[in-house]
Amino acid sequence: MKFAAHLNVMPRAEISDPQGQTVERTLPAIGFEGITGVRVGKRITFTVEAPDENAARTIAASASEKLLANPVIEDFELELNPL
Amino acid sequence: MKFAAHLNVMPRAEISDPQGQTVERTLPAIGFEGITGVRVGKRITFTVEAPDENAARTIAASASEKLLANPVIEDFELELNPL
Amino acid sequence: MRPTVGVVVFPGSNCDRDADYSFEYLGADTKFLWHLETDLDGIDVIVLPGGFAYGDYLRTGAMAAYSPVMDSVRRFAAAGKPVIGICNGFQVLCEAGLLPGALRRNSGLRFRCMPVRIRVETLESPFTSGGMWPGQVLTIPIAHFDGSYYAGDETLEELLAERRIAFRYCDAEGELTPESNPNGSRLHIAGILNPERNVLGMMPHPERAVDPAVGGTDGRLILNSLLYSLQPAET
Amino acid sequence: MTPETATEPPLHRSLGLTDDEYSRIQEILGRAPNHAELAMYSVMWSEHCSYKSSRSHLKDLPSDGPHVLIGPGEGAGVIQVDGIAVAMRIESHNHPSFVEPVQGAATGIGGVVRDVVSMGARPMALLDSLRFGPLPGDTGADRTADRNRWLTGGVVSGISSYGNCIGVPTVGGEIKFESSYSGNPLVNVMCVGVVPVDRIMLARAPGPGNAVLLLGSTTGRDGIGGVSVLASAAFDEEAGTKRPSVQVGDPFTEKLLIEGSLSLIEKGLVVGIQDLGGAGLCCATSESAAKAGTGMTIDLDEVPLREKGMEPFEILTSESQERMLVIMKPELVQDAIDECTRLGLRASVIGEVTDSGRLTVTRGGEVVADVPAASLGDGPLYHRPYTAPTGPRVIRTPAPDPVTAPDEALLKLVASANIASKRWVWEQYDYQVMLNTVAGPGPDAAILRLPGTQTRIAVTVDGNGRYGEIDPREGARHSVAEAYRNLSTVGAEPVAVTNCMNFGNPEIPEVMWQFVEAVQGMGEACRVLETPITGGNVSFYNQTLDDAIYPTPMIGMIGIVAPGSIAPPIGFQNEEDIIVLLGRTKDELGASEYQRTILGALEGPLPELDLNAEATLGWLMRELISRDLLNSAHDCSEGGIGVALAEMAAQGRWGAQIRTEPGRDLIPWLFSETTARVVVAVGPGDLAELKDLAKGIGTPVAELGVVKGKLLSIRGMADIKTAVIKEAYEQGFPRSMGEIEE
Ligand SMILES: Nc1ncnc2c1ncn2[C@@H]1O[C@H](COP(=O)(O)OP(=O)(O)O)[C@@H](O)[C@H]1O
Ligand SMILES: [Mg+2]
Repeated sequence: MKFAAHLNVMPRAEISDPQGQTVERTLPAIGFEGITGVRVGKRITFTVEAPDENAARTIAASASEKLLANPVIEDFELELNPL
Repeated sequence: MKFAAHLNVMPRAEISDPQGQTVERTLPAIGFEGITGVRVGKRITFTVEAPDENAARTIAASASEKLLANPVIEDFELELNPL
Repeated sequence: MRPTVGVVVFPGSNCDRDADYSFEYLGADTKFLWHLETDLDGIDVIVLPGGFAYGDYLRTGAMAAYSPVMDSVRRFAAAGKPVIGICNGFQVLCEAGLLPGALRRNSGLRFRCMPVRIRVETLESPFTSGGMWPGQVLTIPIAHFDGSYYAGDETLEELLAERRIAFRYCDAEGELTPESNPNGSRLHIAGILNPERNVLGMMPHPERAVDPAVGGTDGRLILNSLLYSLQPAET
Repeated sequence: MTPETATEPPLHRSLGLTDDEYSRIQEILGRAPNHAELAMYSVMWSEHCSYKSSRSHLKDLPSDGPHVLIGPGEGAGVIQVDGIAVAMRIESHNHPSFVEPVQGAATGIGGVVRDVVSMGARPMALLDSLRFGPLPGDTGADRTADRNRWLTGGVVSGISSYGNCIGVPTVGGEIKFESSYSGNPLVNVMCVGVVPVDRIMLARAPGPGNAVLLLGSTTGRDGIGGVSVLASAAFDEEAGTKRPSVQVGDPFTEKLLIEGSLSLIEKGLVVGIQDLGGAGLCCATSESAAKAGTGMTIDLDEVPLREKGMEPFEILTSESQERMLVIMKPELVQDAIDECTRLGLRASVIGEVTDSGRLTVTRGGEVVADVPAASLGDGPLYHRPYTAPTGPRVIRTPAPDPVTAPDEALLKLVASANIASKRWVWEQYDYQVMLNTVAGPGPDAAILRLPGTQTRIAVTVDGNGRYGEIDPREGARHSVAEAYRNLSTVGAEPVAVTNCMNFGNPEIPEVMWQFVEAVQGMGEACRVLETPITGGNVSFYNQTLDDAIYPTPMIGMIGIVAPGSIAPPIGFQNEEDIIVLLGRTKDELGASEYQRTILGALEGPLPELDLNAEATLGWLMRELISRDLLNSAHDCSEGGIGVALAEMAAQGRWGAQIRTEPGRDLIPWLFSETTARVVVAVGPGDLAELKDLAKGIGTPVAELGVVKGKLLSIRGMADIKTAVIKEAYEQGFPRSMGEIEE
C-alpha cells in the first residue's frame, strides 16, 4: 500500500528564529501590515510504501526523527494519508 | 480579529528538486526502504490581524506571493484559521 | 614518530585536500578515508573536514552523520583517540551525537568568510594543551552559513561546568562583545569538546591558518598541539 | 484547431530559423527534416550556439603568444605557466539571472566550471563581474531600484551558494550600477583551472567503436531550446506548460561531477570529454564527433530521464544542468562505471562513436534523427549590416558642479555603490578554500598560487560600459588597459585574456556597429599590450524593447607574478612614507564616476588612452615591486586620484597630507580618470631609486605628499577624518543594500 506523507518541521518554540524575524520586519516595509509571529520551517512530502498504515507510520516517523528533523532544534508533525 | 496562517511552499512540480532527490537517494543507505518522491519545501506559520477573514486572506495570500514564496519556482498553499 | 592523520571524505566535502595539505605541512602523514571506509587501523587522528557533505541539503551534516565511516569514528572516539571536526565536520559530529547541540543558520542569514578572533577557553584537551595559554586570542578564518551554535540551557551549563567550551568568539582584547560573535552562537561558542575531551568540533578553520603564504599561522597552534599530544611521553 | 492555425508561420520560423536556413537544412538532408531534427538545427544554429553574427569579426583577434597552448574554439583557453596549464573562460548568464537571480547566477557558475573541467582542468578560482540598475538612494535610482536591490542580493547569494558548495573559491570580481542595466542586468563569471600539460583534454570523439557515456544529472525538460521552441503551438501544448522557465542548480551533483570527471581522466580512462551546455546533448554529441571527423549513434532509451513522456527533441535539446559527455574505450567502460558508482555519480553508456560522419539518434529501436554531425555546428554565417549612429553624440566636457564642495563630493563617491567596498559581496564567497589564495578579494587583482608550486598568477576582470556607450572601440581598449593596470599594480606581468562581450540586439545596425568597434578595439589593445585572447563568449540581445545595454566587453586577464615579488597592500602602512603619483593627470572628467554620481550625466570625451604609457607603467610597477620599494600601491581608475587616496586611507592605518599641482583646478585634478596612473607610497630612503627607475623609462613622477596622521588633508579642500572615510567606504554598500537603517 502507498501512503502520502506530509511532514512539517518547525524550529522549536523556545528557539529564536532569525529568518522568521527578518521576514516579519520586511513585511511592513513592502506594505503588509498586521502579520506577526512569523516562523519559518520546512515542509517535506514523500510517499511511503508499506504493508499497512501502521507500518507506514513507523517508517515515516522514524525517518523523520532520525534524519528529516533534528530534535535538538526542531519539532515535527507528520500526516499520513492512504493513496 | 486574528487568524493563524499556515503556508506550505513547495518547489513547482516541473522544477527539479535536488534536495529532495538527494534525501531520497540517501534514505535506503540509512535503512529506510520504501520512501520515494521526496520533495523538500518550506513551511511558514504566522498570525494575521485583520477586520475579517476575507481581509486576512487577502493580506496573507498577497504576502505569500510577493515575499514568502517565489512563484517562478515555487507553488504555495495557504490555510487560515480564526484564532 | 610521524602520526597518521585520517581525513574523512564525504561526498561533497571540500576542505579535505586543505586539511591534508596542512597536516602534511606540519609533518604528519595523511590518508584520505572515503566515507564508505570502515577500517581505521593505523590511524592516529581523525579529521572531519569542512565542506558541504551531501550538498548540506536538508540540514548541514544530517546525511553525512549516517555514513558508514561514522560508526568506526564513534568506536575510534570511544577508544579515546582524538577526533577533530572542522566546520562541516563539527556539524556532522553534532548530528551524529558525538557532540551536543546543533549548528543553525547564521543570525545574519548570510554566508560569512572572514578571519575572526577566538579565545582559548581551556588547556585541558589534546587540541589546546600545547603552547597556548588560557585566554589567548587566536585569529582563524571562518567560512560558513550554518555556524550558529545552539544548545539548550542545561547543556550549556554542563559545557560550562565541565569546561568543555574550547573556543569562544571574541574581539582583539579577548572580550566577548556582540560584534565579535559572527553568527549568533550561544555563549559565543566557536568550539566544544566531548566529556572525554578527545573530540573537538569547531566552526573556524585552523587548517586555513597554517601556511603563511596563504593565511595566518595561528591555526598551527591547535593542529601542532594535537600532533604533539600523540608523541610518546618522554620518561 | 482554431482557424488562425492555418495562417500561422511554418514551424521552422516559429523555431527561429529563417526560410533560407530552412532550405539549407533540406539541402543538407536531401529531404525535409522531422521535428526532432528541426529542433536540433534550430538550437544549434541559434546565435547563442553558432555565433552566426559574431564569428566573422572574432576571427581577427590576436590569439598567439608565447604562453598560449590552446586558443579560441575549445571549452576554455589554456596558457602555460611554469610547465602547468592554466585554463580560463568567462560565461554570461544574464537573462536567466533576471528571471530568477539566485538560480540564474548559480547555474551560470555551474556552466563555466564545467567548461574548465572539460579541458581536464581542476577549477581553482572564480571571479564574478556584475552589472545592475542603480540601487535605492543612488544617483539615477528610479522605480526599478528595489528590484535592482533584490536582483543584486539574489545574484550574490546564488554565486555564494553554488560556488561555496562546489569548493571553488571566488577570489575577485567587480560589481557596478548603471541605469542602462535596469532592464537587463549582467552576470558574467570567470573560471580559472589547472591541469598538468600532458593531461589536457579536448572535446573530441575519436575512434569508431568507442563508447559514449553521460555523467551526472538526469535529463528533464529544463531550458529546452532556450528561445522560441517553447512558443511553438505545433508541439504538444501540454508538454509546453510542463516546461520550467527556470533551472535549479544542484551544486552537490556538480561537485561529484567535477571529482568524477577528473578522476576518470586521471585514471587514463578518457579519450574525449565535453560538457553539456547550450543545446545539451545535441550539441555535445555532434560537436565532439564533428571535431574528430567521426559520427555517433545515440540511444535515447539509455539517457536517464527525470520526467515521463519526454519527446526525443526534448531529450536532445534539454539544457539540464550538471552533465558531462565522456568518450572512452569500450573495454574501460566498466572501470569507469565502477568509479562513478563509488563516488555516487550517475553514469550511463548512451551510444557509440562511428565512422559514418552522421549523428544517428534512436529511440525504441527507431531512428528519430539522422543528420551529418558536422552540419549542426557548421551553422550559417552572417555579415550583419552595421552603421555608426547618426544622431548628434554629445561630446563636451560638462562644467564641474559648483555646488558640491570637493570634500562632500569625495565622500559621496567613496560611499556610492560603485566605489564603496564590496566586502558585503565577497564576504559571502568562500575565497580561501583550496588554500591557494595569496591575496583577494580586495586588492587590485587577486593573486593565486598554482597548486603544488611556488608559482603565482594574478587574475582580474574589468569592463567599462560607460566608456563603451560614448565610444565602443575606445571603451574596449580602456577595459583591456584597466585590467592590465590592475595586474601590474600587484606586480604581475599580464600574459593572456579571455572575454565576454555583452551587447544588445545585433540585428540593429547601430548595435552591431558597437560590437564590431568593440571587438576591434579589444584586439588592438591586446596586440599592443601583448596579451593574446584565448577565448571568449558573446552575449547578444541584452536589451529591453528599444533600449540596449551599454556595450560592455568584460576582460578577464591573467598575469604571472615574478618569483619573490610580494604585492604591496593598498592601504597606507607607515607614517612619513612619501606618496607619489606615477603618470600624469590631465583634465579629463568625461564619462567619469564624478560625472555620473555628482553630476548625474554621461558625456564625453573619454580620457585619452596611451597604451604604450600603460605598458611602460606596467614594467615600472613590476620592477618597483620586485625590488620591494613600495609600501602601498593602488591604481587610479574610477574616481581618480581623490578616490585612490581615500581608499588608501580607508584601508590603511594612516591618513595623508596632499598638496595639489599648482595652477590646477581642484575638481578635475582630483576626479579625472586619466589613464596610466598609479599612486604609490615609498619610504623616504627609497624615493631616489624610484625616481631613477621612472625617469629611465619615461614615466612621469609627481610627489603628492606624505602619509601622516588621521586626516586626509588635501590642499584646497576641507580635511576629512580617516575614520569618516572608513565609515563611508565600509558602510556605503550595506547601506545601499538596505542593511543599515538610516
Ligand atoms: N562582485 C565581486 N565579487 C568578488 N569580489 C569583488 C566583487 N566586486 C568587487 N570585488 C573586489 O573588490 C575589490 C575592488 O573592486 P574594484 O573597485 O572593482 O577594483 P578595481 O577598480 O581595482 O578593478 C577587488 O579586489 C575586487 O576583486
Ligand atoms: Mg584597481
